[in-house]
Amino acid sequence: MKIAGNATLPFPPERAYDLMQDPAVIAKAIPGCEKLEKTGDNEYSLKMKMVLASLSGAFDGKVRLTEPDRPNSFRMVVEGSGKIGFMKGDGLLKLTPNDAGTEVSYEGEAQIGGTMAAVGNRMIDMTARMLIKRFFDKLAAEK
Amino acid sequence: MIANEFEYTAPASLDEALALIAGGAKPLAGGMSLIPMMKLRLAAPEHLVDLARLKELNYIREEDGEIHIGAASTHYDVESSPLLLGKCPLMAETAAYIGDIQVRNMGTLGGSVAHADPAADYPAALQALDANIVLRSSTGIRTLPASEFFIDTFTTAIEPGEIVAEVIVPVELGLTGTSYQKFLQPASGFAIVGIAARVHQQGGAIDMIRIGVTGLSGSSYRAANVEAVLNGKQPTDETIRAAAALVGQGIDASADLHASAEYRKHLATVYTVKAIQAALARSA
Amino acid sequence: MATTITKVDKLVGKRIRRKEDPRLITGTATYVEDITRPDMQHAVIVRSPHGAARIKGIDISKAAALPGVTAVFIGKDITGVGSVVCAADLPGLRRPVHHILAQSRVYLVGHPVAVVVACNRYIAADAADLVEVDYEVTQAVTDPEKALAPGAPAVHPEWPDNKAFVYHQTGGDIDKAFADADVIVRQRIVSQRLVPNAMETRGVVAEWLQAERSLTMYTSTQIPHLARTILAGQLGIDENRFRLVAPEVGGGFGSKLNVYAEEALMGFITMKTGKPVKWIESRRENFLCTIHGRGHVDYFEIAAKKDGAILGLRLKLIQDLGAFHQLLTPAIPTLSVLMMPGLYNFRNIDADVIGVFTNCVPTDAYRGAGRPEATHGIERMVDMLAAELKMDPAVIRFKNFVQPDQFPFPTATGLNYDSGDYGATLQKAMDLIGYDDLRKQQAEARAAGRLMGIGISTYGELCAFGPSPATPAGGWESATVKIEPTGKVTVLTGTSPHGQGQETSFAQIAADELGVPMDDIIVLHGDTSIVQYGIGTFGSRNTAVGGPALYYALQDLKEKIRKFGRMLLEADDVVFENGVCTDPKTGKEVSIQTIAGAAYRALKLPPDTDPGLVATKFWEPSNFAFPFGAHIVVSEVDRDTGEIAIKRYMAVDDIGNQLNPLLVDGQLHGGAAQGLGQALWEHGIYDDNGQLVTGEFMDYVMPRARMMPWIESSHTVTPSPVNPLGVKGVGEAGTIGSTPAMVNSVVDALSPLGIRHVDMPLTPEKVWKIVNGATA
Amino acid sequence: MRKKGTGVNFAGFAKFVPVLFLPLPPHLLNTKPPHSDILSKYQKPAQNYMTQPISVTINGVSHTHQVEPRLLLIHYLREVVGLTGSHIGCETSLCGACTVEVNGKAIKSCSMFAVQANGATILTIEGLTSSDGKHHPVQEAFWNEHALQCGFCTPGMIMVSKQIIERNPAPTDTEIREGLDGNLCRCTGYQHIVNAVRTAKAGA
Repeated sequence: MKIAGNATLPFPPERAYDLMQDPAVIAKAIPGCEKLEKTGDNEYSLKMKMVLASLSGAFDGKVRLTEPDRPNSFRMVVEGSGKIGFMKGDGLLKLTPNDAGTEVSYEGEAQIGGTMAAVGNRMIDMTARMLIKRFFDKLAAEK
Repeated sequence: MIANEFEYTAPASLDEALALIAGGAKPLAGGMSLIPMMKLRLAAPEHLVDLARLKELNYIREEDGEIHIGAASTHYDVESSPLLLGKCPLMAETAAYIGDIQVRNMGTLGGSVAHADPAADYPAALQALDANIVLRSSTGIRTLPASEFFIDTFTTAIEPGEIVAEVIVPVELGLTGTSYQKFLQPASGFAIVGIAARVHQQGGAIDMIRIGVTGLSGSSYRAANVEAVLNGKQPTDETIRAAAALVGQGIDASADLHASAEYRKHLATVYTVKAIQAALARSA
Repeated sequence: MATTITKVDKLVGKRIRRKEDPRLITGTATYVEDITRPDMQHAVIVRSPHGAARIKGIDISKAAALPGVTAVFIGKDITGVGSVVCAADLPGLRRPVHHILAQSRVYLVGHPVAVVVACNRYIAADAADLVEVDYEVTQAVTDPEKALAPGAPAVHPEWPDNKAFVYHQTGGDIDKAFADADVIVRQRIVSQRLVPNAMETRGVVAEWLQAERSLTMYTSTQIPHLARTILAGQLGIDENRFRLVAPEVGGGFGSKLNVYAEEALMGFITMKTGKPVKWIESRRENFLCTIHGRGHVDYFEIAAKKDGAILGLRLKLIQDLGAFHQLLTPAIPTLSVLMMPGLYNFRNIDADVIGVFTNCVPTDAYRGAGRPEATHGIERMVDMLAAELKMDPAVIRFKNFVQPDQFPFPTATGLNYDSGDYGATLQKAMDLIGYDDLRKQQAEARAAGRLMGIGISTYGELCAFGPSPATPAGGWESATVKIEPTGKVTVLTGTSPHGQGQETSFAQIAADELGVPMDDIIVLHGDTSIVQYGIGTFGSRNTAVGGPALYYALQDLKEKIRKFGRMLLEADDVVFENGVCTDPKTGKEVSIQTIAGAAYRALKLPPDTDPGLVATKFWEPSNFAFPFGAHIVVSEVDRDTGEIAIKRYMAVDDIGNQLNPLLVDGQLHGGAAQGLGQALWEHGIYDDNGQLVTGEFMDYVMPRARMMPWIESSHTVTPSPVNPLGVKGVGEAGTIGSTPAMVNSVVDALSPLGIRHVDMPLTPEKVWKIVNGATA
Repeated sequence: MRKKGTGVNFAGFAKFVPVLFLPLPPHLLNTKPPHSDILSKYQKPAQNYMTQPISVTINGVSHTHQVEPRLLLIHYLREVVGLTGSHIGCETSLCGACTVEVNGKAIKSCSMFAVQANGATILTIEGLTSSDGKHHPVQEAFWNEHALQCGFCTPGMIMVSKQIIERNPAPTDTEIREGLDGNLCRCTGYQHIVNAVRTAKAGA
């Protein structure tokens, strides 16, 4: 499934970029993130509990930040698996300054498998959008 | 396709239900959204409190120029209510578009509204009707307009411990025309887009218009920009079409297998035209 | 409306309501899931969520420790059980070993990895959740053309090109045909993956009795005897101690013309645990693990003269096989090749078929099995040719039809068409729907800017499988007729009907031949311990192959009845009619009931005659039968939304003689629904990672009542000379004829926009984009 | 045609016949529940599974059982009570094969827990036929019109059809098709089902 969209962060690109490289900030921004631990260069193990409406599920996984090009772009790969299935998101984030601060546009692929995939395409798309939106909302609220 | 274990309570009163929900139990209404998720084990509530049998939540009655619909009213109750058919037909018409006979017999207004599925049918009507949603908890009661109640995908203003207890819709003035028009996803029956229109005319010009939109994006909304263009105008095909073209303006449209964002926005325009025209035909 | 029957009337040919229905409309029929056995265990299968992965480890300890769990098995536990069988063969066919539980790798989403057995299905589900599998995900490939590209991931590492086979068939002189052509039309045509979705999913109940070394298995199958033979081999048990029962079967459409891993697995479990076990497939599993249909990418080239005379057809056929071969997987595209010429009188063809492995569930026989793909292709090509030559699509068809005096007609693909009058059938359909008038209406509609389409398909199919050399496992069928001592009649058919209605139509045949009321006849099937060996139900063969077997068994029986009649009436000769033997000289009569009593009492026997009244016949046809027909669809495309409205649907089918037209109508309606499903709605879509994204009824668009048009239907009757009943077979006709008629109609509607082809399914968004793109 | 048995010319033969000559057809195989072993499993499975009591009236007969709250109504009907006429065709509430009436309303029993039906009056396909074997007009119409083939969806189709004509005694074909929206049939193409609902209405 293709994912693409954009969000605005009220910071200049450098600050926005640095925030998104900061594990403490990412940990707060990833919806349902319970634990994020550094396991290598730009690689973190992840424990999250996703809750959306009646849906809920725990995932173990990892986050990787690659292709750094401060403050213009980087790639973020989030993977997780749990009892209800697995998910993987792989996207390139591009930062460009705008009036409000920084516009972050993202484009990539999301993959979902296991029981979760049985909820239907409609739900998966909506859920992915929702999770991404929450991520940027949280980031935007960083001081 | 077997749910995880849970505890089930059928409370004798609303107070008992609210006390349990205050303690962390999850409300169960018709179960049309929740139970399929539980069967997939994507939802695993530990304690369900069954609201569907509470008489205190099961009524449709007129009071002070408004119609109060208890949250446990089924879609069939809404669809077939003589009171709604006579005085707020948009609610009945919208309910008739939900799912199928069996789902409408079981699913409830309160359950659907609280779930806030972005492709559900009611939110379009509730937005167009400027409906109020009554929330209750063990500690109090509050009322929110639909525009403030629906926040985002599966996200509402319901606070922990609260339930949707009632929906309040207006008694339509004579000559108000309403219509709900839906382009459905053929497999699941959910709305790809659903448009509720509500129009009142005076002297050949529109003096009240409301457009509620569902399915197009993460949350239902009132298309105020469409309304603004048509308010006070003589409705012609051209003005309606020009106004309807604004329905998806600035909206981050959803996309899935069944409809791209571009197609969804286009359908929203086409169905806004249909809904306005059908409503106008009924307001004559 | 069904006709009320009075006896002596001939029953064959009448609209008679079904004998099987009382149990079905009262909820008292017994499907696999309704069967329970004392101490029966329930199995739940843990399946791969990945399209391709290596299994690094499986931890079953938590699952096994759950109270109520009897056993948990993984791949290495399965010993002494053969792999899943493919009965089809082609030169050079690569056969991956298809273990019943994954060993070290998984090849598709849904691949069985472990099985949990517990005392009830709720505990089994709880335990299945506790099985932990560690996967190392590898790259999957799901698109057959991408799988053929250099550097594509290998589905089976030992065959990096992903080719299972390459097959070539040619007839006539294709190069000359193309050299002589005035016009050549080319098109890539996709017949998308479809999910059969019988309403009853698969299911198995298996019970092993160690003391008798006997296995009883209830399984939802179309081929009980073949399944028994194959499973006995896989499980290493004696076929004669293995009772396999197809109880009430809730639809198959080819998806149960197969022998699946789960059947052998349940046999293994009951033999290993000593307890009966039940497995019922979920709908999700049915989407992921039961065979799919179609999955073609076809490159067609058609060569013709300016006057529309078709000279030849070239085809490159890429078949998406999936990850393994199921029972007939590689054979299906070869059927497409056989039907390439359609109803047309040209004798030059050339076909290259490439079978491609993908990380998807195997394709196999789904209603029509190879013929719908061919028919859709040729019917689309003929329409494109007509458009190229600015000819009416009806006219070009009339010009090219095989003519009535050409039968039996040998085709370039080696078939021998049995009988037909293709032009008469198309003409009848055109007359009934008012074709000329519709074209006038269309001209007016176009002038007004409306997109109205008229689509024709004239289809033929080969069915009634068939001569044994052309049918894996045998092309014959069997019947036993037993007249019991009281004169009641029991028919045992080797076919395995599951909705087709042979309990009724075969009773009609027997009632007519024996002169007994239908109510005195029962037709049994599907139980290998009751019924003599048979082949089963597929390929529109029940009536056309099983029917004649019954007919000839009845003739043998009637001969014996006449012998007893002559003895009892002390007559030189007797006439047997309406259940009574009559001496034409004296007028004295003796009833079939009296004869039956005498035959079993056996106080006296006719010369050279044994006691009893039982006859068994195994019968094989000399050829396939070839039904045909013409379907016309009138449609209109909504410019605003891309939605397609079906305004009229006319079907004129020639399936030879009809035993029960009420059942014939039912078969055609249901077939048309599946064919329209392919044309408009259904699509099994895998993403690049191997996830089936239309893997539930929420996304896979099944035809529903509100989506189906009213089907107007009529018939022509050209009896088949291949069998004594003159029947051709009707099970798949509607599916084959409807798809191209629908697509041709929509393409015709869009033709003013310069459109000549659209691939299926014709979803509103796809059509809207075409209209939008063309007008923008 | 002579009456049965008159052709047998010695007394007593007929009584041996059933033993000697009648194999059981597959659909007559005895699978009639309720099975005490199944019952006991749901009432008290291995251990630690919480249960609670429910009482329902099904097809006019009262039943009381201890059930796990997560037990689906369809599983309760099929496996605890032993009424296997209602079927399971999907997990997503989209096929309708499990349709039964609860308190006079057609519902999908795969999307309801048995505990939710506590105190309810339930009607299943088995309850439509009167005790003297007379079919309900909808059943008869399905039979007459050949509105079924494999029969798997049929109990659900009949239950929802009954609801359609009870609520709208003179439905148009379009109304019938909309009414059938929650039920899938893969065999018939629906045309004969529409005929059946239309004629059942006339005959009801």
